[in-house]
Amino acid sequence: MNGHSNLLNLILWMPMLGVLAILLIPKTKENWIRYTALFNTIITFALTIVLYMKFDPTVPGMQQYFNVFHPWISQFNINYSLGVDGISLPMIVLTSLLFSLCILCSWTISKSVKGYFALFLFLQSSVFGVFMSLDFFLFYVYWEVMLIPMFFLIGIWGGENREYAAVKFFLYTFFGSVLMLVGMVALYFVSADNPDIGTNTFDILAMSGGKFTDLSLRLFGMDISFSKFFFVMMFIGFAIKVPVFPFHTWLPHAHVQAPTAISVILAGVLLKMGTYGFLRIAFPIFPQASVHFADCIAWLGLINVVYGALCAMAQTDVKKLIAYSSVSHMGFVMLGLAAMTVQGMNGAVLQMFNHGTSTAMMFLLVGILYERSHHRWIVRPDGTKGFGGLYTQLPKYSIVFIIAMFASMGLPGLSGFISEALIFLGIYEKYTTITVLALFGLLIGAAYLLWMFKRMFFGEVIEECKSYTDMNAREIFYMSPLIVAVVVFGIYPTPILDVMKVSVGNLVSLLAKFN
Amino acid sequence: MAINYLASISRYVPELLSVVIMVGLVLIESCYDNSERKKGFFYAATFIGLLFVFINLCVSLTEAPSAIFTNSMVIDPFSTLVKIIMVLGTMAAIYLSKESKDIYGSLKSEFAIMTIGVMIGGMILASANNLLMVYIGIETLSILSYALASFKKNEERSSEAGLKYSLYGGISSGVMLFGMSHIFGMLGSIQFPEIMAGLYELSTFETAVLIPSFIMFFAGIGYKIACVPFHMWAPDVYEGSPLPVTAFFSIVPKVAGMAVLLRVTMVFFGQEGALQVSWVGILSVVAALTMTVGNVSAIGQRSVKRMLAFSSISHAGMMMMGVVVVSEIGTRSILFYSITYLFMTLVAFFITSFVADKYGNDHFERFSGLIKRYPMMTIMMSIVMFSLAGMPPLSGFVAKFNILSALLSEKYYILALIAVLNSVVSLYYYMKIIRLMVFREVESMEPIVGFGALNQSIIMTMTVPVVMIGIFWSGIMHLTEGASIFLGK
Amino acid sequence: MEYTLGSILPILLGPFLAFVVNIFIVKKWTKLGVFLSCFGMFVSLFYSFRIFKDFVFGKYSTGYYVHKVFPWFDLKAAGVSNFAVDMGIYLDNMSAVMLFMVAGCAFLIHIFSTYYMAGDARYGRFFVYLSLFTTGMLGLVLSDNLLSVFIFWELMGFCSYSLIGFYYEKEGAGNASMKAFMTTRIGDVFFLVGILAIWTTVGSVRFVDIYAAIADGSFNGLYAVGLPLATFAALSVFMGTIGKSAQFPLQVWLPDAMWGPTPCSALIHAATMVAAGVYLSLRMYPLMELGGITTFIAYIGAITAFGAATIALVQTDIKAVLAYSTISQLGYMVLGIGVGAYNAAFMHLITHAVFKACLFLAAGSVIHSLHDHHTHGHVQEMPRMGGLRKKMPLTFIAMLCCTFAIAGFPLFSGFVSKDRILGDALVMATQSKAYWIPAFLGFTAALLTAFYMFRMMFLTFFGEPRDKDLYDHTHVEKLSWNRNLPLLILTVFTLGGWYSGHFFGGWVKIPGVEHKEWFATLIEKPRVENFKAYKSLPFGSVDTGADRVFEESQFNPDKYFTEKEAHHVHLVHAIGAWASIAIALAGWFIAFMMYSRGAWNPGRWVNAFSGWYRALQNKYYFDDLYVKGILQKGLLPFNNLLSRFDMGVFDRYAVDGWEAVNRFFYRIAKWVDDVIVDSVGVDGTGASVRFFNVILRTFQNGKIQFYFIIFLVVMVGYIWKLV
Amino acid sequence: MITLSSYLAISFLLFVCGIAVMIARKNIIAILLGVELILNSCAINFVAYTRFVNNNLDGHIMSLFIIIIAAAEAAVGLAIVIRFFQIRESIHIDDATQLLQ
Repeated sequence: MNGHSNLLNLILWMPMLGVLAILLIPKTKENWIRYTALFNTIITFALTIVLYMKFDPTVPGMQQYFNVFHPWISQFNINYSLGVDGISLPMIVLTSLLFSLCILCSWTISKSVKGYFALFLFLQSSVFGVFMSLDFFLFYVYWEVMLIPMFFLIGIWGGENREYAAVKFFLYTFFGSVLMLVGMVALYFVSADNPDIGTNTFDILAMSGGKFTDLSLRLFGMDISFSKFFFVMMFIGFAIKVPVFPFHTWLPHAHVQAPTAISVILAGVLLKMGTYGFLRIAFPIFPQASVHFADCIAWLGLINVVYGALCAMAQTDVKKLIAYSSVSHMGFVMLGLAAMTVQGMNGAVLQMFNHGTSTAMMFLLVGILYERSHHRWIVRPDGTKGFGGLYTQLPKYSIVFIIAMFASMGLPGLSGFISEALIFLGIYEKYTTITVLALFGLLIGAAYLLWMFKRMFFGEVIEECKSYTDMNAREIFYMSPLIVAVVVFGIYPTPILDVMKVSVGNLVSLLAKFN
Repeated sequence: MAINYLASISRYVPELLSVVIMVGLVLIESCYDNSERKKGFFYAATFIGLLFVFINLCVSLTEAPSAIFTNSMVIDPFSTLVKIIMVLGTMAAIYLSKESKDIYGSLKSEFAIMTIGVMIGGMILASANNLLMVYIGIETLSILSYALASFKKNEERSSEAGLKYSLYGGISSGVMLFGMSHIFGMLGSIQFPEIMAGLYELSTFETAVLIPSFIMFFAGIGYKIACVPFHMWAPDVYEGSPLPVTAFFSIVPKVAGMAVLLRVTMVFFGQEGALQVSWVGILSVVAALTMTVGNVSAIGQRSVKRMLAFSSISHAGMMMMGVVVVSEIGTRSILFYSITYLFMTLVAFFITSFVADKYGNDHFERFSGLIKRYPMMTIMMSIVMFSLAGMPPLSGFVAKFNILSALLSEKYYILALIAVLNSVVSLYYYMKIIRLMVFREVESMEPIVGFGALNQSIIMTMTVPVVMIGIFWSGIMHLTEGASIFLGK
Repeated sequence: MEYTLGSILPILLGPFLAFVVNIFIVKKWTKLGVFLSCFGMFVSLFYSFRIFKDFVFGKYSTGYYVHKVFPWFDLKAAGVSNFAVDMGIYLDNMSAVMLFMVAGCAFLIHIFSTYYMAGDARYGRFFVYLSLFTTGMLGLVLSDNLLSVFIFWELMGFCSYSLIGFYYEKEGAGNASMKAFMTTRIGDVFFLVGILAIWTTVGSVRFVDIYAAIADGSFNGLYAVGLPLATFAALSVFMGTIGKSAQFPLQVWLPDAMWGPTPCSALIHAATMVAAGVYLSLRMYPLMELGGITTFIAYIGAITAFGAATIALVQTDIKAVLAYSTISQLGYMVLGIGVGAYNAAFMHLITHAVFKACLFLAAGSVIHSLHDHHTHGHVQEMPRMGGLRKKMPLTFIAMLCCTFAIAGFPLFSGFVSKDRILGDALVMATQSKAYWIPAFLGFTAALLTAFYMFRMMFLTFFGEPRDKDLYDHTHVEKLSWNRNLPLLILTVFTLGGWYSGHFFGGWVKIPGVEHKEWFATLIEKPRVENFKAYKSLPFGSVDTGADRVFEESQFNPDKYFTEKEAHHVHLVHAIGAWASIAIALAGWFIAFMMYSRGAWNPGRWVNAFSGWYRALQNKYYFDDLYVKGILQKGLLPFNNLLSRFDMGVFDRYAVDGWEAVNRFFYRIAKWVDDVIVDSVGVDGTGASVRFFNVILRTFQNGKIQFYFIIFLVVMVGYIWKLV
Repeated sequence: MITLSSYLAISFLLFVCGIAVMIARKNIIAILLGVELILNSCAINFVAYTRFVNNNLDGHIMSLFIIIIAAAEAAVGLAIVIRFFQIRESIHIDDATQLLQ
């Protein structure tokens, strides 16, 4: 089972090594800690690039070459099993990229630096774990472990109302994941009954392929389809992470309260874990139920798109606005997933990546602004302007902001467009009405962003903005990879599409069997 | 015959040793006057003695099961493991009492003696193989507990706790005994194996008549575990008792009760039939209720001790889920749960106790900003709280996972859902304390006396299993798998 | 001519590379950057001209086209999908002409901008946007499929956003740019729907494929959202045109677009952006026809043409007049599409682009000269001008020629194209009653056009200066190459002969010049059946032009008609032509009487029609409706409500609610207890605690005997249940 | 003829009496007495069953132990009551309501 390469192991544990190193550095040597963290994430990023280079895009499914497999708990047939395929690879690269940038962006953190960076790297490792696990149990462990650093990162380094946000985030996600836990254990026990599997297992790949289609379970004297019941369980678990309406209300709180880097990670990476869960677990294991519930997913996706956009429009807090825009954008991913066509699915995965970069830019930019202004009001509660004339005051910043903004609203030539177009193309035939309505979500998406931009950037410079300084070298430095990504992948998405299309195609053909 | 008894005694060393320790401690207590020297000697004797018991139990863990004293007791790996847990719990509780200010200085030695007594009761319960032994065990456990509950003898609340405990104990042991007497009457024996054999020969009518008796029997055990609705005494007693006592109560009697419940269930209801259906039906309702009531009540608490007490009720409910499945896998999961629960609860109570000693109360606010003063302790407490809530990769999660897998292996989907949703609820109040410790500003920077280097290292040592069992639990699984219940045949 | 990568792509790459390089250098080396931009544009113009030459002077065939494809990205997975997205270049007569026009206008506007923007603080940045803008338009024209049309289309939207908001210190610029982007985006969204509808039906969005699919009848029998699919798709695509080409009811953004610098207005109003919408409709004409929405299109066009012309009557800002005239002229083009005057509509697009570019540049020239010493701003208000023809004669001449052109005076380009549209509208009206209204509106708008354009001329250049101070400070026009050359060149092209082939309407022959109706010959409706088996080749392979034989086309205006019909059509066209001439003169005459002679007092008219006047001044209240009515009264309150619901209700009750539910059960438990036993010894610490304790007591009331009761009740309950 | 059912009836009566005492009486000592009544009813049961149904010693041993343990329990119980009385100066059960939710 083991492949020839230990690369995944290395990537997964490299941040943990960083955690250890940071723990060993004395508290007072703050710069040492920062540089260690930075160095560590850069190495990790380099490793993921190596992974990308060595990746063979023609292989559908997991790449045997990279597989890592060690028995862990023999009694439950739980294994430490890692693998990578075309769906997880973009996510892994995105994760390592964003984390290294976020280290730079957190350079100014001054409250218990040691704890911050240690938790941050810990978070990175657990996120990698989620994207690499091939064992459901391992997946679940990482999925949950990730909450702990997140809880502290929001709760300690967050804004005024951080405690509430942290608790809410934690409880919400925990609620979803315990439902997933039930599904996971139930699957374990029915897996032995399946002749294709033959033994109790947590192996995601072994369970994939619609092997539980005919099972049913009795609840309150009713026969319910096993796969549908547990698909719903897992759906809730993943949907909370995405977040899908009506499970989205933790997100605005968490985003507003979290420090910049954490918002970036939250929106850029953690939300993707939800949709990744659909692609890796819910869809392959319960393809028939997925097809059955595709309509619901599509409608929920639509609600996400429109509802998120409408809510975003009403916000007077920039960060909250962007948080809601994430809700809206993840709705597109859900739409793409619901399409279950090649275009839609590829579009969804691409959108996961692209939203990762563009929304990260937005949050980073808001963070940069916040460092100068210490508030985020577009319009203060008393009706006065929070910002004005930033275009004049911060020219470089404004340019970057424009790029991020237009990438986020899906301007052709920037990254969001291709993925959204693919999603729409994928979903149009099956759900014409939904597509048309979702396109209006796109329209509203442009409206709230432009409106925000107009209110903050145009016009005369208001008095309090006159002291703001433009982006410094460090800030430009960490924005530039994202700018490049947004532009390059907007014009030429092939580097990402190439690695994922075969894997996605694999999944689509599986789903097509049940359609 | 004599040889038989001798053989029996050779398997009975831990209990006997415990009795010897207990008696010896009484002697030490009475022979020496109150001096530091006595204190040192006393505790040395206690810990060394209990360590011997522990080692002895560990050694005998692998031995083949056997019934001793004319079948009145069984020594099987299951009971041995339960005893190990109880011994560890007792040792920790005694250590806590030694450090705690909640126990009057003059009574500290008595605490040790009594807890060892309770432990002996628990040991008897764990290996009880007939109704008499169950009764004796429960009473040994209870009567000493009454005294323990009213340990703060100058305080009204404490003595009220003891009073309530004893009265409630009285009625429930009476009811249990009444049930036992009818079981005995119908089946003609008090030996478990014979009862088991007799049960399968009963007619449907006779079975129906027996059911009330079993329910009465269950009431007695349920009272010991403090499962809903026989838990009414527990909050009052937990609150009124001194903190080390509460810590002790939430481990040893619970584990012992769970052991006997498990044994009774496995012995009497191991075979499918009308009896099993009704028994399991009751158990599942009780388990679900216990968990839910425990959790919901814990949310509203101001005092950490009370919160932990309520949470121990909900954990008991969780463990009962493992009984519901009536299978090896259930036994295994309960044992696993008990082991992890032991460490988690101990750490939590230790830290709470030291904080409470400092301030005179253990309200949540006392934990505010603990991370500024004692980062290590805060980390330990956080780990334990997350573990209690069932966050991976900590042992609490694995324990819950085991229970869950036991439930789902028998396809109890609804129970499983109730169980996991309860752990969400529990997360809320466990998180509350973490929130206070980590996110809030510190109240005062005064040092907490209890957190000396030794105590800190002990707490850390006890936290190590909480983490390690969560990650490398194959070994513990192996241990619990081996510790199956010997049905006495 | 060989069509290779090297001969086509420089058109696009010229401005694009200039844009890319300029991003980095223009701030430091402004002059170099500006030069690069202009040079890039020149390269583009050069290559465009080569193609133009090949198509118009070389092949001279209606059927000639070049189609090149190269892969962009694909989602190919073995056995699952064969989906690939290709980009391509499609050149036919229309795109060749369009390319030349766009590149030419843009180049001249670039040159003019070096004059107009020279002193501006963001001189360099302006050229960055300009380059990108031109790239967008050129890319759109080169596109072979709807997707890339959409991409460049949106790119232009972005550029227009940036250019309109160029003076970002001004609050109004922010509003205008946002308005422009959002309004056009409404159309874009529909356009995207149309693209999706076509893509999923045809399996491709290449023009050639769509034509082939129409010929094959792939759209027949399909429905979407209750409409026939062709109608649905055509309507959606046309909505894109409505947005981009500022047609009713999305015309509101265009007048505000003058917030940008004047050269950019010239670019938006003439060569790019608004032209793109009409161009798209022309490209998709077969679909519009199939969808049966031509009548609808005609109405939209006519309403726009008429409505905008009426608004232009009352504008006092010189650029606003021009802006509304643009909308009005675009209405003509759309009307042309609607009445089937394909050729004329496209010709009007070209002629309009030229004279409108010229008009805007001239207006820019005027505005730039008029410097207000009090406000330190440029003056755009016509009431403050007057008599300027002496100060800036060259500008005056240029503007006059353009006014003749737009008013439809004979010999000028506007007459040629507009007259044909109106003529065809009249023909349609004689055939179907439904077209009477568009035709009538079209002719009325022509009258209005002549009137308001001459009004503008009279107010600006004739009479006595009304703001003496301003006038005196205005310099006499000095000749400068980058100011006057572009104007001059554009003015030359306002002559109708360039387009009709006859400089004097066919009555006067210039010896040695071959008179060819090249425009009417070469541009014709795409004949879809020709595309049933089309051939497109990837770049790098040998050009297919060689092995295809294209016959040189001959001018035959009657090829669609029978002899009898042709007679009728000629008659109607003649009537239309004379009517337009008469109307143009009438318009001039009224304006002359009102504003030059002062014989008729416009104020009286204003008083007589004061209600209308107010409506016109408020642009028929469209802005009010959209901004106040829909946005401020509708959408934003709804959003606020939703947001409040989300955080206030939804979050509080549905999510935080679980805690409340817990407490609720907790309290029920307490309440039940209170019913069973009454409360004794309440240990309340405060009034509220006491209150709640009295009301909500627990089972856990501390009374041991109550516990016993519970114990027994439960047990008896169990027994009763099981036995 | 005294049959098994007579014993059972008596013991059940005792049991019910014990319960009733425990629930109804407010005197703590009386409640402790109620416990004794219940225990004694059980002892009677055991003895009766041994006598009439099973001819082994199990029941006798049980009842002996019951007696012993009842004594121990009573002793501890009384000690606690005394303690309570010393503090509270009352043996009324309703005075023991300090501890409640």
